[in-house]
Amino acid sequence: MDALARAVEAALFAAEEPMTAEAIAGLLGDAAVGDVRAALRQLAEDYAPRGIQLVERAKRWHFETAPDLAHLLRREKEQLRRLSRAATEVLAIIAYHEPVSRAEIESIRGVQTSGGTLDVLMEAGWVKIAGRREVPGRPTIYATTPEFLEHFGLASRRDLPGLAELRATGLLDPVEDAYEELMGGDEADAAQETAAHDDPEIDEG
Amino acid sequence: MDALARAVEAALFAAEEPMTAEAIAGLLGDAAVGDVRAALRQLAEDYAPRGIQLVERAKRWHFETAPDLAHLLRREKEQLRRLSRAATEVLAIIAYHEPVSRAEIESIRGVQTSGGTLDVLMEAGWVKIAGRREVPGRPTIYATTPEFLEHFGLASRRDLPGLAELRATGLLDPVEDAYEELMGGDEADAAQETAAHDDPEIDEG
Amino acid sequence: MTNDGLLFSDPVQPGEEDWDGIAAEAPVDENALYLELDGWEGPLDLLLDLARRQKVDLRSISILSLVDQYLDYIDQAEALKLELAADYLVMAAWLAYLKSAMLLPKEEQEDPSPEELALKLQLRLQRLGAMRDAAARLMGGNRIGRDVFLRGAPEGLEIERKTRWRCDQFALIEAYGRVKARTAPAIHMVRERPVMTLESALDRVSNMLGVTLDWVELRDFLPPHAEPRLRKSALASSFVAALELARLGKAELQQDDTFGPLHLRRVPA
Repeated sequence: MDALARAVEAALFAAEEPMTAEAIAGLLGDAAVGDVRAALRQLAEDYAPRGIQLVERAKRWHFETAPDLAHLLRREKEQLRRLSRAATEVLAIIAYHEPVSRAEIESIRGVQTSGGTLDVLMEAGWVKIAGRREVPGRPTIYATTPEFLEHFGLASRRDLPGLAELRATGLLDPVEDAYEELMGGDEADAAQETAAHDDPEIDEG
Repeated sequence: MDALARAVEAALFAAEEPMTAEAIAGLLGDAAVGDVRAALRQLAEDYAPRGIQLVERAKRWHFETAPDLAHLLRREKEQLRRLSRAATEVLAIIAYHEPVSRAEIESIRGVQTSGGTLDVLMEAGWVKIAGRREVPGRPTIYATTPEFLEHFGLASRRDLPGLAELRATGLLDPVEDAYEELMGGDEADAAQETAAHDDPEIDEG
Repeated sequence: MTNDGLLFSDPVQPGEEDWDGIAAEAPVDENALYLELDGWEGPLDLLLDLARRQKVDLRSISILSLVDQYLDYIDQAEALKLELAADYLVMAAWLAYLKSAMLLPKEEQEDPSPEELALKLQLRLQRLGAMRDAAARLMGGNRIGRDVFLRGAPEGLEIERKTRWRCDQFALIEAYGRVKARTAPAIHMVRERPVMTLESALDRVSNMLGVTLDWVELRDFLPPHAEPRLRKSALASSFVAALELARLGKAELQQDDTFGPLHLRRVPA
């Protein structure tokens, strides 16, 4: 086993937080980021069959136990705080539509969202304020964080379950847009528009 | 890799404390202690060449990073920080008045000086303890170091500008002279006021 | 996909199992129904739930029967005297309007057409439904602390931070100047100004009192053409002189009202 892989392995094992390849290279001093990346990929492969896995989430790497062993390791004290239904829905809307304003969340849910719901998600570290939308009123917009991807076991936003399908069926487009498309009738055009509309969001992942 | 070894590996990874083979067997439910021990030995062997080691200490097992990598995981990071205003003042007083006790520094600054401030200056290597003053209480006295002169580009303490020079550069300008100007313009109608009303105003002049 | 198709295809009867299904779970128990109502995140959520009970794809639900189910539900809740949040009632009113509009002959329909409103409602339900499913799938992922676990006792990467302090010569000297300026004893220069001393005021006032027995206003004792600052000083001194003369029993003082003119006159010896 080569020296760099050993060092990368030890560093991630000892780390209290997930680390990017750059951070690992920085820690190890004179290591090239490209070499660190290669070592990470090799390690992830080495560990794949084991009880411990090396995973990448939002470009940050960490070790975790293999999901199929959950039943052996799950313990009473480790029960997660249950998210309310409102909070899970708001979280999903932010994840699939980000960046998104509170008004947009509310228009999808058809109900006012209490500030407390967003606070819970921000306190959990899964949602952050991502600036303001440059429209009248400059509403605050929200997006998910790397911790969100980590917690839910997603390598990137692209891995959100069903994202591609939701995009393809236009279910992430606002009602008004979807209505126009339906009325427009030209399905090919509509599909293209959807793609164009979605592009910037894809890149953010 | 066999299922028990995977489970043992994951359990020890997630554990917050080293575990005995018995404790691991207990956690994993129906595993025989002998099998767990065999798995532990096998795992320790697997990990031997890696950056992570599985070790037994006083019959309890845990993972740790390989000892030869310790130097990589403990690094010194130098951080450049600006000296606080208070610390700069204390340093200046020591430089101009050395050797000087803390009480003297405080009387010159006109405010209390926290011990932390002197610690910072000593940590920076610019100030040292220069003995004790032979007065009641034998207070510690402080002086600057050669590193101080070096850092501030001074050949000797005599290079510090004198009070006369400070005054010439305006660095010693006292409170504004605006007061005089305020007093200059006396309203004519003041005299028309009654004596009783004027009385307190007169005393202020 | 045509409008009509969307709206009126498969008009599923508000099937017994669908609607009565809920009611059957809590036929008379007000609390149970109330709790059920409480479980919805607003009227759109209730609508979505009702739509799902039609057991067809959301794209082919019958809006008309959905409206009926919703209105039935609200009626029942009202019959049980449950307090309904206003937004449920607003939705009920809007749906009742939508239903009546949909039942009108096409030529009498207003703009926006009921088909448009119904389609948009359906699109909203689809979007909410999609997010609800997405949330469920998201929660079903391998979550840290539930399905996968991080290292229980990481050694941590020790980074010994060593601080190197920064300060320059100017900052040092400026700081000393600041200290000196702050703590230097404040010296107040008082400019020389014309004053009338108490002694001269005493002389002046007693001399002037000597010439008359009438009340004289204090102001008339002041030097007539003095500059304002001397006048102010003279006023003060003369006032104190007047008090002194009164104390010695050589004059008496009178002031008719507060801040009014102060008069004095000689007390005959």
